[in-house]
Amino acid sequence: MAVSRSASDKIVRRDRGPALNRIGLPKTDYRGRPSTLCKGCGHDSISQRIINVVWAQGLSQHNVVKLSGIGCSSKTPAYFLQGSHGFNSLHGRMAALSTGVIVANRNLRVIGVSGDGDTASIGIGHFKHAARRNIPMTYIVENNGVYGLTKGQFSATADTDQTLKYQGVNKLPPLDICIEALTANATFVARSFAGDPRQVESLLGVALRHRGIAVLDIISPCVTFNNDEQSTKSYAWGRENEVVINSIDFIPEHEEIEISDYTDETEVQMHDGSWVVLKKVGEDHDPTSKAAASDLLENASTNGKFITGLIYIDEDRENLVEMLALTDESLALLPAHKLRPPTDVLDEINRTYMFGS
Amino acid sequence: MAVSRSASDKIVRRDRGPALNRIGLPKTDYRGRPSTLCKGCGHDSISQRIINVVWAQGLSQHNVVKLSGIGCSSKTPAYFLQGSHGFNSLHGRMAALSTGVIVANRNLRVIGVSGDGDTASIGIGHFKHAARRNIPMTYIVENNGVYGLTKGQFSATADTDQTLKYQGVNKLPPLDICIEALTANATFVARSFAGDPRQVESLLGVALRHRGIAVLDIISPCVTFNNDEQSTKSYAWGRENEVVINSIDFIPEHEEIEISDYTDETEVQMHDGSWVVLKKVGEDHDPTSKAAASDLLENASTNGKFITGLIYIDEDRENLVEMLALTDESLALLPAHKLRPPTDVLDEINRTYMFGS
Amino acid sequence: MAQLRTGARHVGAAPQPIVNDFALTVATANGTGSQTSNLVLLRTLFNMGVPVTGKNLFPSNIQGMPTWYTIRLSKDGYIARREGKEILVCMNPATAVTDMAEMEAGGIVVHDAIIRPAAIKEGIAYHSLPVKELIKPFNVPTALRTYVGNMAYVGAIAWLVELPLVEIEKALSSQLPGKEKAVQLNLGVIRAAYEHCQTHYEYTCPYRVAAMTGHNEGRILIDGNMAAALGGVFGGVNLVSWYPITPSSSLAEALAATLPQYRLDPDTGRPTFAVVQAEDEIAAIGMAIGAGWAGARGMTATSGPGISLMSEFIGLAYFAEIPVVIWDIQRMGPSTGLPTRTSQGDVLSAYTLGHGDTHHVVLFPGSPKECFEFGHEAFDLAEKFQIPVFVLSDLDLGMNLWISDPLEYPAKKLDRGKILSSHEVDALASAWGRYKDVDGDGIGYRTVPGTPSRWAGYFTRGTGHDENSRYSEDPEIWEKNLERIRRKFNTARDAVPGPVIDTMPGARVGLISMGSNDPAVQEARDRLQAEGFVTDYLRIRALPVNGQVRKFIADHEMTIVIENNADGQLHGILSLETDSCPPRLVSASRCNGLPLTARWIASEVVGFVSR
Amino acid sequence: MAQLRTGARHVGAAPQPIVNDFALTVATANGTGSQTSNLVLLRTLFNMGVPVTGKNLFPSNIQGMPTWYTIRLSKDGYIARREGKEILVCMNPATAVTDMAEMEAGGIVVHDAIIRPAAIKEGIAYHSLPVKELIKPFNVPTALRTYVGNMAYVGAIAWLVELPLVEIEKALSSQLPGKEKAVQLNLGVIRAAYEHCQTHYEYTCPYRVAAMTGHNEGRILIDGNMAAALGGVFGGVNLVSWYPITPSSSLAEALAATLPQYRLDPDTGRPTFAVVQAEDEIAAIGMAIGAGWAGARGMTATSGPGISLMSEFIGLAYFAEIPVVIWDIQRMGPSTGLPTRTSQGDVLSAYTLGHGDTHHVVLFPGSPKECFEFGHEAFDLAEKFQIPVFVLSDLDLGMNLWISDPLEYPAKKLDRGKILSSHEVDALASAWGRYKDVDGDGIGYRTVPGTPSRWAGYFTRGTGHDENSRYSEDPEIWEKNLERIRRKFNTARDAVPGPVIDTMPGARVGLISMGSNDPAVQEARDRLQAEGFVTDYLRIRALPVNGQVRKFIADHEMTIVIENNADGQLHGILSLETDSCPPRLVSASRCNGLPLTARWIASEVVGFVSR
Ligand SMILES: Cc1ncc(C[n+]2csc(CCOP(=O)(O)OP(=O)(O)O)c2C)c(N)n1
Ligand SMILES: Cc1ncc(C[n+]2csc(CCOP(=O)(O)OP(=O)(O)O)c2C)c(N)n1
Ligand code: SF4
Ligand code: SF4
Ligand SMILES: [Mg+2]
Ligand SMILES: [Mg+2]
Repeated sequence: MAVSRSASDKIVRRDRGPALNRIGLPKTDYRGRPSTLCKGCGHDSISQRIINVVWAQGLSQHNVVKLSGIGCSSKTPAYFLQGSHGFNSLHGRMAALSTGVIVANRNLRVIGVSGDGDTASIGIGHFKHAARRNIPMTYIVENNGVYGLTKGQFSATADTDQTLKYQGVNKLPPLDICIEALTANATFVARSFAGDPRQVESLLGVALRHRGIAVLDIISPCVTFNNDEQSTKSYAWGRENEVVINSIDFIPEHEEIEISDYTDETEVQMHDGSWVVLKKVGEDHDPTSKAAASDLLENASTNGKFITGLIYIDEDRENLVEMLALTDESLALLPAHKLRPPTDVLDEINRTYMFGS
Repeated sequence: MAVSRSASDKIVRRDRGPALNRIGLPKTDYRGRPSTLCKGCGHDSISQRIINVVWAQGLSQHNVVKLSGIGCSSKTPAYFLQGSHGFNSLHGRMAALSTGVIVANRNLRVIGVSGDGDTASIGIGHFKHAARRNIPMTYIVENNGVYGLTKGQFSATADTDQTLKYQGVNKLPPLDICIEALTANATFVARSFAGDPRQVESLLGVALRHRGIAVLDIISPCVTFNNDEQSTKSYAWGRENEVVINSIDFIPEHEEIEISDYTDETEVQMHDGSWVVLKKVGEDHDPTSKAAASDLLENASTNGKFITGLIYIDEDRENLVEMLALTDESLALLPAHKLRPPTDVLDEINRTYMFGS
Repeated sequence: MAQLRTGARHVGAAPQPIVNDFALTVATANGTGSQTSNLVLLRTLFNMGVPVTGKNLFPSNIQGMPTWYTIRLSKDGYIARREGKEILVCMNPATAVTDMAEMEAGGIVVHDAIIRPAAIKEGIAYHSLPVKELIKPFNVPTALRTYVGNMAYVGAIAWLVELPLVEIEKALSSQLPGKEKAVQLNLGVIRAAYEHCQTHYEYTCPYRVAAMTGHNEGRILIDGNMAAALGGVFGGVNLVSWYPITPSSSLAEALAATLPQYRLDPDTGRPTFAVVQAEDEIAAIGMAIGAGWAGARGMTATSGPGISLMSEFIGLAYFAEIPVVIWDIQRMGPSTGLPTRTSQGDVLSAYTLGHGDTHHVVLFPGSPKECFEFGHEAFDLAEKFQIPVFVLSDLDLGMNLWISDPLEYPAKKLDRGKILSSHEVDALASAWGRYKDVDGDGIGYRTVPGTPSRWAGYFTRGTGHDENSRYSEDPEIWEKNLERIRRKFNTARDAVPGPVIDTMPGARVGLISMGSNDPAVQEARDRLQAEGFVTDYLRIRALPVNGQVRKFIADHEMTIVIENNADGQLHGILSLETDSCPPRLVSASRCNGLPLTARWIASEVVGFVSR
Repeated sequence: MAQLRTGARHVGAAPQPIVNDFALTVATANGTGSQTSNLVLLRTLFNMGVPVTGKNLFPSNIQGMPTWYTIRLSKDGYIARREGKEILVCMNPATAVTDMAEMEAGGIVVHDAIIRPAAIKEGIAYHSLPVKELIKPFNVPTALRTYVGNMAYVGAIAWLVELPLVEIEKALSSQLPGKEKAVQLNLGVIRAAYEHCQTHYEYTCPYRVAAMTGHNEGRILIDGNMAAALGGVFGGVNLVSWYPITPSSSLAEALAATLPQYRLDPDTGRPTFAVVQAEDEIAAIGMAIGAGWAGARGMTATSGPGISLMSEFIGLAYFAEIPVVIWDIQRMGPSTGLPTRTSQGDVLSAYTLGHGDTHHVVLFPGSPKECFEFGHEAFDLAEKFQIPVFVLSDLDLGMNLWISDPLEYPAKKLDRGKILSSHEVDALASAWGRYKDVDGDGIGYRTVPGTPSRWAGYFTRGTGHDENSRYSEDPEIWEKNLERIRRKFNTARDAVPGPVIDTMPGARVGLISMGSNDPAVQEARDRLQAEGFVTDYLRIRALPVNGQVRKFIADHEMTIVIENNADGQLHGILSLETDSCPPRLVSASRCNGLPLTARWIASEVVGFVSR
């Protein structure tokens, strides 16, 4: 497991009993309620990845919130991190909701789960503007190319000329979640595949430490409505065609590791001081260059290539909370005297509008 | 005037009286009601361009419809083509409305006018999906980087770190209308400047003949709220910085002109058989290559370059009406017998659900 | 149904054996294909002439959650939902305990052998069905096992209530058209189960099915959404722009399936329609309104959340006077609520949707036949009055199969409303004004884009405008315009489908209801009558109402408005429209996700009267 | 104002000279800076102690369209709008003809010399003002000419009605703080105009202004939107997420301007608030709700079209029980309507916003003082009841300057509602359920994200849920939950701002109204009383209403609900809430974009009574 390889996680294995994480909790504590999704649904495997990573990083669940829109994908926050606050909100509106949550409490780690319909169809506007604002959150799109919960209509990420049982042929070109994120200036753009748990976990591991918005476009097959092997959203096609562009090594801040600059590696220092080492796999790509990221994605989409990995990362751009220069203390937890100015202030105000002033 | 240079327009100048177009009408017929916009507003000059081009092409106003959202820009359809049907609809919804109009009557020429707030803020979702559907229309964004009608708030295309009188500083990166159109697979993407009437008219001339959606991002200064010379949406900045990438020559179908392939030219055959000859000005760019268009725009936005001209054109992709294979006859004008199947059809249907069947 | 309702008896009061008068509930998990088995049973009964109704209680997920399908047989022709069940088919271990606990003495339980009844109840017969063993011989591929296994209970029921296997085979074939192999496989399992029962159970079931006549002949079995879609097909719909949402998706998908069958241009074979799946509900209604403005027939289908999102655009269509048809297949609100449960909770929203002063025409189909009828009539009304027209159906009527009178071919020709031809507008020239009330009915004359006349063009806007549709902030012009729109609305009162009134001699209490409540109200009135309490009944088929409703209320000592929502929304609207208030006009409303039942309605009525 | 209202006289009935009792209208084009001149006049009068009111009738564009500013002086303290005007300042050639035609005998017209009166009317004094010549000596840059030119009419008015120039200078300085040069330039023009009049007009104007006491002392002159913004500042708002729309933008912009002045963290100097301009209204309300869910105070400000777009999200907040405050500065609907005209047309929408069965708490501030008061109280109510709270103001109250009692420092401490600390929730452990009605008031206890307890987390949803917020499709659970929410709503009836009742001995007719209508209703009652007709008055300050309203209606032979919309929306709501209908409870509603006047109200009342 990519993340567990990094020492930060301090997984303690005792002779007897389950492994405990940094804060002494077993993984079972991080589970959610039983899933009601179809057996084999890609979304369930992503839920498991989230459980693993949050447990491995030793985060306290009460510092994490789970937000989602509406859809099978958006149901999943009920199925992981039972100890965290969660909100299964409205179709396409998760990004807007998240913005408010983050402003209210900057000290929460926000994990947003959405679907391709939720994000690319009804929610595309909020998605693009959340990226512009660089709101500090992990934005996961569980992308299966269909509307699962409403029984298999085409979504905006469905393949051109694809045929679905009750839907006929889709003649429209797909929207590419990663390209949309990038053109809106998202500061972390990655693509992965529910069938590649190792990569999903390593990307999640970095995303959770990212300064701004981390967009993960995870191809997550819908076994009930869109798992035909011709579909680019199927397990079969994914396994056949996945091209991994880089692998991730994570080095926590407090470790004394000196980074020697290999040609086949890129190091990125995260906002919290830790380091991410990206080992090139397959083709040459610099994930810190927006131009390179844009070319890579354009090229992949025109040639129907299924590239996965960390496509773009920028740790330098301010996130929304920083732009607003909010108090370190969460606004939601401020004491009353910081919320209401004293009497004399109002007297002064009245005076400026008062007769004779 | 770019367009009038092309012979198709058959402008007849008689010894006395005003010039008449192909269908024998003077330009004054194509005017609208008096503008209520601020003197010097870029939008008014664009209205004049539309009047000139539609008149010069000799289009009948009753075959043209004018659609818009809400904003100063969206008011302009009242100020041109008084003979055409117009609809000043809802903020951000012009694209959705247009889709319905086009399906209802495929034989109309649809001119849509929107603003940067109307398109890039509240309307971005419909805009992207209209581009995906390649709806046959001319989609003009009168881009001034502010909300004019609500008195000067920042829009989603405002410059990063720009300061406005009552609004303070904008810390967010802008959305680029052309990039957004391109990533959504629009088939005609151009940028221009209200201060460059000649170019606006030549681009409009081609856009009106385009097969699918023609997106024109026209920088149109708001003299009241955003015309400070530091603003990339001001007249001064535009005049200073405009970099024209190509000039357009239009050759109507019925003319016997043999096209010799100069290296500094690109010829594109339009769906109606006519030809567009793009002469390179400034740097080398192939507007028929999506990759090239994407690079050009990415590069321009990162380097703050104000490039104008026809950035991308694709005459091959089917438009929505073609995808739907609609009757040539406008659906809105079909006779009753084509709208209601005969009695026996219903009898047959009843039989299939009937007791004993 | 009138001829059948005479001599209605109450369930339970019947002598042994009980023929064609009991209810059967099948408990399974969704996504297991049990729907096929259930529909085979329903169809078999329908084709045997038995008045029957099937209600599917399904969860808001795709696979594995509890689902109940209740089939009610009523020789007296009552097709409303009914509480309780005499026979339980128990295939879902997850709910077995509670399902069985609900059974009352005299009941029969058929359960999968893998389920062991938690507690054996007095007076209930339990039949264990070894589904696994039964299908073994057919060596079915694993994927299909549960699906095929569900056929076992069909066989068991067939044996218990004496369904002829030939009828079942017929139903099976019509359920799986052209799939002979599947039919035979399923039939094999049904037979196996049937024979298993014969050999293992010695027991005679009091509940029997016998072929009967007098009710189903000439009737059809169809769901409201399919009927509504066909209404659109025959209503000349040109654009269906929609966004998926339960329980309305099947309406749009039925249009997508049937339009290509019946609405290709006879001359060119090309579509005279378009079905566009929009990016959201705002786009869906926007497209439909664009089509309506341009002179075509545009519609959308949605449910509660979509209605909320469409508010602004509906307000525009109201004020700019653009025809459009909106189907709201109501589900349980507020908010996302219960997507797979029925309700009539959008009545007030639909009637007054949009900010500012607005009111809309709303139709309430009460049967599949009316879904079809209103499906085409809605377009005539929308174009005649240049307005948005809502059709409020619900999950129960829309997604369940109902026995209905056959669909009736429209009596009237299409009414395209006041549209001026190029000659007409040329003749009027500058005298024409889009919003002039020439005829005193509040309805102006419009032109559609493309009309070849230099006078035809006008500028539509959602802002204040004068008779010529020019922008105006003048107070008098604003007031005059709103008065005309109100006049138009009043004209509509007598043009929309009028109420259906059914009286009983000497009734002093009136009942008012709408939509899918009709069968339950009818049944309740029979029950009450049997107890010597007569009622009159007015079924609202549209808003706004006309004088008949006011008179009906005036003519009764007390009128009770019965509806399936929490706030008594229709009651509120009628109070204001007819200036009536309690105790003259009272509200009996309930909303728990289930269709109303005759028993509840009757008890409410008795409650009010005995107060 | 009570002490002043005694002895009210009707305009016109006054003896010469008419002191502090006339109206003045300035007709200009917008974008010409005339607002400064108008406010200088208003401020001068206010500071002279004259009860005064200014109504700006501006167009929905930025530059060049007709604008009228009416200033009413009323020594008796009436600050409602009034029909007619005694003095007209005519600076806009485009509207000069109609503007002048409206003048009645005894009127005075001051017009720019470039405008030649079309028809000289009997009994009207015309004064031509050579603006161009007057400003020549000051050689003003072209860009500023019209702006500065507008100061000329200030000078002319000063001369006509005898305004001391010192007072004008004071007003000018407070209008242009720190811009001494501009002040002097403008003052120069004013003087020039004043002297021009002295030398060229020999005429004594019957209308005079005299400094007075007894009314303005201790009062403030402020617009409702600024007062509302300050209410937010003192209400502890944490997030203002908004989308620009007239007439609400100035509220959000006032928050953006004042929060940094008064709400920086005393310890760190960093903001304890955020103002975020969203991409649209759906995002605006979504952000505010996100903040509310996370335990902060979130609000948005919008107008009609925004309310429509927020429907779905408001329904979620209602059903998931999340605090949020929505200011609706009402403008004329339906649809885009008249963005710069006032109305009270969103009452019904706000009260029942969202599909399904919903009802919301709605507050109606009647003065700037109440805008401030409700501005902070709305947050307490929202958090106490865990609901969306609407505050319905309108363009007239929000954007015009009103004389108001000073803003009162909140008497109560912030009420954050039932939020469990980590210790409290630890103590309860699994016994805690988010939607349990422990106290019988229908309000559950919530935890906010970040609460350090393993028991604090819960899962919020807009779908059906049980007491522990777990998904449930169970009919009983659904009904129980809705009953609790209704119980909560009923608890709110006596917690929201109660009605203000003002009685007159022997009154048998009651008047009910709300919001910005208050001054007009008060004045109308005085007029009626002067004619010997006494009325009682109940001003609704919030929905839902409590027993007092029911009693008020019961206690009067007839109660008339007065409101500024077309449908009588408040009347409809009150009818249902109090089971009252005509003729006991009748509706007097009007909506033409202008604030209601005493004259219209009085005539309506007389009309009803004499029927
Ligand atoms: C406003 C609104 N419109 C429509 C729906 C119905 N709906 C529920 S889920 C869904 C689409 C889900 O697709 P996606 O986001 O891709 O999630 P998936 O189920 O595929 O994981 C839709 C349209 C809704 N709940 N709300
Ligand atoms: C739903 C809705 N929200 C807000 C408004 C208010 N509004 C009118 S125009 C406008 C912005 C216009 O900006 P833009 O589209 O850039 O046009 P411009 O005036 O700059 O030409 C806004 C927010 C509205 N009319 N409708
Ligand atoms: S329908 Fe598709 S997306 Fe939904 S749970 Fe089943 S497999 Fe997953
Ligand atoms: S405000 Fe700006 S955009 Fe609007 S009309 Fe004036 S100059 Fe044009
Ligand atoms: Mg999906
Ligand atoms: Mg703009």
